[in-house]
Amino acid sequence: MAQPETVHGGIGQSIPRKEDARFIRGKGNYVDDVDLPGMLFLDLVRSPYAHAKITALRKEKALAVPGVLAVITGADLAAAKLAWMPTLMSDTQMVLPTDEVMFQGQEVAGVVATDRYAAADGVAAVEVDYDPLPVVVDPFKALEPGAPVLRGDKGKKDNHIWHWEVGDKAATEKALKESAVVIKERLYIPRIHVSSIETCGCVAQVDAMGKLTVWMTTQAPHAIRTVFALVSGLPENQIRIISPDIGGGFGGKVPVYPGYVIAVVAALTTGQPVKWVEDRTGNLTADSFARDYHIEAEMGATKDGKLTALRVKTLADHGYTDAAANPSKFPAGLFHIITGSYPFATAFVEVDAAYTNKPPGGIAYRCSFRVTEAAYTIERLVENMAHKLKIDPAEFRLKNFIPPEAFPFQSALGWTYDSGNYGGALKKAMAMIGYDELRKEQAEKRKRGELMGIGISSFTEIVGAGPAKQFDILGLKMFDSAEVRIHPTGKVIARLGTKSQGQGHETTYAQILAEELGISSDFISIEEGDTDTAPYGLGTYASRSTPTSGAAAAMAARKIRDKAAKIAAQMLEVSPDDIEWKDHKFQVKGVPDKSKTMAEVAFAAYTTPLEGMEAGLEAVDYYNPPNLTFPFGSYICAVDVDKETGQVKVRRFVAVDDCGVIINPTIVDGQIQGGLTMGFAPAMMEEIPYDADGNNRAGSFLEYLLPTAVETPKWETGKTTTPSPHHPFGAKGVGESATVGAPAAIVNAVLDALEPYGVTNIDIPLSAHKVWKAIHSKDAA
Amino acid sequence: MYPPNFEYYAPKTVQEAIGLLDQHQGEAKVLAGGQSLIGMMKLRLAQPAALIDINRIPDLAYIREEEAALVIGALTRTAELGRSEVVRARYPVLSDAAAEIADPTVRNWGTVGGNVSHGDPGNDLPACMMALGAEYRAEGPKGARTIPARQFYQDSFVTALRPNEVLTQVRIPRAGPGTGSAYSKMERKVGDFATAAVAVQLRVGKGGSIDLAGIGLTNVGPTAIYAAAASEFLMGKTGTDSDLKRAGELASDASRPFPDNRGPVEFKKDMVRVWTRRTIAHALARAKGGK
Amino acid sequence: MHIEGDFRVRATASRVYAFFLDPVAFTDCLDDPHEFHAVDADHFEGTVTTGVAFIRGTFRVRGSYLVKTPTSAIRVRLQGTGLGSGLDAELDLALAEAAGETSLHWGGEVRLSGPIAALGERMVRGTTEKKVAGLFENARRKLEGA
Amino acid sequence: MAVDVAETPQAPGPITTRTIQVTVNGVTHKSTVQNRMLLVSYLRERLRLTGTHIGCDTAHCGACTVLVDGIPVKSCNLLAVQVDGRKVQTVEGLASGGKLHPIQEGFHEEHGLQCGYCTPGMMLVSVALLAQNPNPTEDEIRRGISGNLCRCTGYVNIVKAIQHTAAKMQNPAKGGP
Repeated sequence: MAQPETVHGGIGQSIPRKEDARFIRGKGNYVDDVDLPGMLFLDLVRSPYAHAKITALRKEKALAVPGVLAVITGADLAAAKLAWMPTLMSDTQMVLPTDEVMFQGQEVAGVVATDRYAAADGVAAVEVDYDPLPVVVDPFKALEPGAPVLRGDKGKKDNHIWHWEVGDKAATEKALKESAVVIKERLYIPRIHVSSIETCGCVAQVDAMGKLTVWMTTQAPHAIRTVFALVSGLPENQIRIISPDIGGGFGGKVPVYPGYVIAVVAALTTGQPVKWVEDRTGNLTADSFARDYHIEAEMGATKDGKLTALRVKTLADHGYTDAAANPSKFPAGLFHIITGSYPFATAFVEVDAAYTNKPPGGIAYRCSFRVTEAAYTIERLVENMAHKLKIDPAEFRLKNFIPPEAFPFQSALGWTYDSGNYGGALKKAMAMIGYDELRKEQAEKRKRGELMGIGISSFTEIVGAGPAKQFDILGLKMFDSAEVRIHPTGKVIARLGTKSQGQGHETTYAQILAEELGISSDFISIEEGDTDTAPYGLGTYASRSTPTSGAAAAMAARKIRDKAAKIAAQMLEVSPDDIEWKDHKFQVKGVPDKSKTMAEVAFAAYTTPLEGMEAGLEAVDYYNPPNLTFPFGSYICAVDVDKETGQVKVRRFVAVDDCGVIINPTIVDGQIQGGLTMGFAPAMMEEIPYDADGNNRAGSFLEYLLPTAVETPKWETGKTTTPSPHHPFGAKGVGESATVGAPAAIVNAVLDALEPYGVTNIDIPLSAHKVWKAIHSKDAA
Repeated sequence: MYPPNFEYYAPKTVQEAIGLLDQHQGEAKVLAGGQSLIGMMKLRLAQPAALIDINRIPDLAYIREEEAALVIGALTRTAELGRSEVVRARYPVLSDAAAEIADPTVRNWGTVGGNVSHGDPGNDLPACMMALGAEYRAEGPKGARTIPARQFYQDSFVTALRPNEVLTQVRIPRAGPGTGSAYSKMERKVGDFATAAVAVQLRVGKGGSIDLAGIGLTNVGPTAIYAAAASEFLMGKTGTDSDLKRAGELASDASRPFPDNRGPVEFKKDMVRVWTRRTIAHALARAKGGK
Repeated sequence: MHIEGDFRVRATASRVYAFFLDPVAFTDCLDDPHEFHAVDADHFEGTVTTGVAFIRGTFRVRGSYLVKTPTSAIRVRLQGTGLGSGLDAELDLALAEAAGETSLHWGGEVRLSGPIAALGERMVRGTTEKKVAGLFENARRKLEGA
Repeated sequence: MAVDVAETPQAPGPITTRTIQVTVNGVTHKSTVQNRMLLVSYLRERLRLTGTHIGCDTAHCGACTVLVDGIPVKSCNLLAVQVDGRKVQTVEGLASGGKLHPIQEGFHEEHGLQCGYCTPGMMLVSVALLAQNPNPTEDEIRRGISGNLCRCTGYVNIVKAIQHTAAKMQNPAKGGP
């Protein structure tokens, strides 16, 4: 063939997803669909109090409920040294309490019964006496002298967990002093919850050989297996974690929750399989939260509008234990990406963490380790600085961006950005939305006293954790893996260490392998999530699948190609040096019609004697990325604000993303549209507030406000492509960019609309009553 | 979340239902759509000993305009109310509200009778019925009686309906020429209870002045509220901007909101003011033949 | 949520004081079905089946007298659990006798937690106030009746 | 380890039951169920039709949506006894004779799903929407599916999938594969 041959389902093609076939038929296999003979059901007694001593716990009435088999308490677990477990940040967390509850909704006891209804009856029949204790809700008050000390069990004398800092404190202070203009903002990024539509759950089974199998809603099955082995003392070969279809993860299915452990204990004690599926209230009141950062940021600039320095002081509310899902060396995650898209000469960031009577967590909410907190802060302050200097915010950014020729770029806080063209993305977004016309319209509306605003966010992400040198979780290095096997007829099975929760791995990984192996993606099966079959990996979160396992898949395919080239050489009776991989097949250099396809080579690999080579055609790769990847984008949002009611309407939202080389454009668009919606939600609607008594005020979807199709803006998306220089095929990862970048654009737009009132900040979510208050307090003044 | 055990009855007649209620002496609940009740039972906040499912009773689902009144059967689904042509044409306050109750799927099963008798101040139809001057037909062991909507709501979940009575029909005085009505609901998202919501019906007489006015408020107090002073104020007015402004202030004075995630008291009172003014304007436009 | 009120009763302060220090006597003034008994001089416990309209359940309640200033002041703490929720109250009773009458001011904080708190104050305030007022009204009748 | 375990579970004594007859996806079932059994439990656990999902327990997310006599309802907020004598359709009943329903093709072709958990409810509510309004505007579609939450897609491709299906159902030739 003359022109280069494209392989069906290769990189860059928008093929429909392979996994859809089962989902559209209602044949997905989620944890709650697992049904085993003799299976029992676990339900949990939860604490109504945020902080209380348990003075009595009586099981009798519950054990008398028809169908109830067992009631498991903290005392029972303590006897087996299982009342406490380690968190991912090496803090300690209760599985079940022995004497004190630390937050409302905490698991207090487990009831095991023959069906869910009986289990619920049993939960209602467990009698617990509490003596309420003083509640610590505000992290600032938590650190004041005389505040009740929550973790005396750890020998602590106060509620301070850790202090972490990075950057040049003295140089930053000096630079700020010398800056012509300095602005300062206090930003609170409230507690939110990922609320995947599928809650968490598991089915635990111990077989006759004493092997424990747990079907679990987890994004990181291999790491979970190791943690279970370390906590329970069971040999790791006797533990099998299966992560079946997952109904959304977004970071919430990374941690180990008490319910999982109690279910395993229940299976061990009853000798029967036990299913635990939490209800939504349990999910919202006890599972890992995200954000909850109280940020104070200062930014300096010259009077002609060049950014000089950034200083950030943050207090993190971690609840009663630090159960954040961060790499061990980074207690505040990758928060120090906070210098964003700008070449600050110097910067300094410090974070302190505090205990409060709230559930533990600190997971990502569709973002890579505290990157949203960072991107929100820098893009909010850059916007405020532009307004302060009376320079158009777009012009201000274009003037300050790290220029394309500066990559690889060393940031003031120590990151090496791989590649970028920030001006290109912003200019494209401005063209798409008609930036200049919008500004004209806004000017006219202002004359008429109408409130319209335009906001920008030009964020830089940091994903793909990560280089093993810096990145580990509980000591487990954050490489990831792929094992690729070509069958004699040229069909492929590949297993990877990650786990899809809707991202479409069964399709995109097949596309990577199709491109690398010259085999149609229709004939490539992808498997993940079974620790007995898949190679070890750290799992899917932090947009790391494509940068790590995706890279591993390509590398494994290339290892296979190296061997296949030798086989092809034998088949074509030429020297391996005369073979080249071209147009997805092995060709004799300069003789295109003398060639072998991968399928022909595969057949030979199993059917003909190979000189100096083993039979078969497979390879494994454990990919340790040389650096992280740095996706970026520019978003522009236009809003109208109802002056009287404070209601905000997002009229338009243009998102231009650059995630490097794209594997499947349709899937990437889907990831961005979903990510934008999870950026809009916390900006406008979602929050888990606590009252002074520590009551969770958003314990159901009546109060925890997930946007419907009606509230969700009509997203407009665009792309630029700047490949990653160090990734095997130039990809960067895209799952979270939009969630990271969107909130600042929306808030900036609303504050732009409120400029006549001189408002410089409203903390998210921008509920009508907060916007109303901002307008009216200024009206009154 | 799973409900506790209960007895279940599916009577075929209203009389049978009343007998069952009477015999359970306040421990039974009528099950119509159950879109609020079943949720509370799953939370185990409501634990009735028995449910009396009235869905098997024929002829309780209808919307008829009679000579003097629009009559709506208790089992009419709120989605049906939203689709009704006669309602849209002459009682649009109900179509407006029906489009805002919970979400489209819940409306397919939730009923008009359930919405008006549940007693949650967040239900949308009570304020409408107050604005329209509706009456509820309550049937009990001693026969039937009618209760004006404006006197039906006593406290959160506490109504004038006796434990052994079934609410079988809503009766709304027929809207004559020159009548216009509207409902505005400020909500945080689809499916939410109102931050504040206002129902208005008024009639513009021959002389061009208002000779009938009713204003009801949703979720700004322990019950739905009839804004009497604001309604009376409008009588005889032509509906100038200042009339509307004043009526808004009077309605706001009548509200007794509690603070919650939707906002503080002063905000909610101000929203009653704003939305009353806007909703009267909308109703007025409709009265004058606008859309 | 804060609740308070006043009432006057034709009885001496010492009688009123004694009455409210008898847990069985004053809990008998509850209109809702209940059973209470004294544990010791300062503590009592029992159950009451109560709620708002059809949102009803049986609460296990433990009570303790925190302040007992003869004939002038009582502070009682009530801790209840039911419907998967917590219902805690600390009530202050201030007594003053004048002309054979005793005026009593009662007030305190009622703290809700769990599912009932989630329902919101709007749902429970009215009924709570009615029930507490009812309790004191019944107490007045008993004190004057005898 | 030591945990109090009741000898053998007592048979459900005081729990009251009722016998119902329900036609699910064309098959009539006669079942004795607890009065309190939710329709979603009946479908998932008794009939093992696990395509209907539970998401929120409070009738907000719509993952449990099924059609009762052709009308979308939230099966986690309905008792099984309430559908006695009625017809229920679940996602498993959409395809007929191995042939996918156009809504299933639409969701697949327009990438209207990601994790797939909300998808059965979304498709069923869409089928009912298109039956009432064969050619809905984007805003009518968005309002029509507003009883169903999706956390993955941002709804853009769900709306496209429904528009795609509407076109295909009105003109199978044009919309067809």
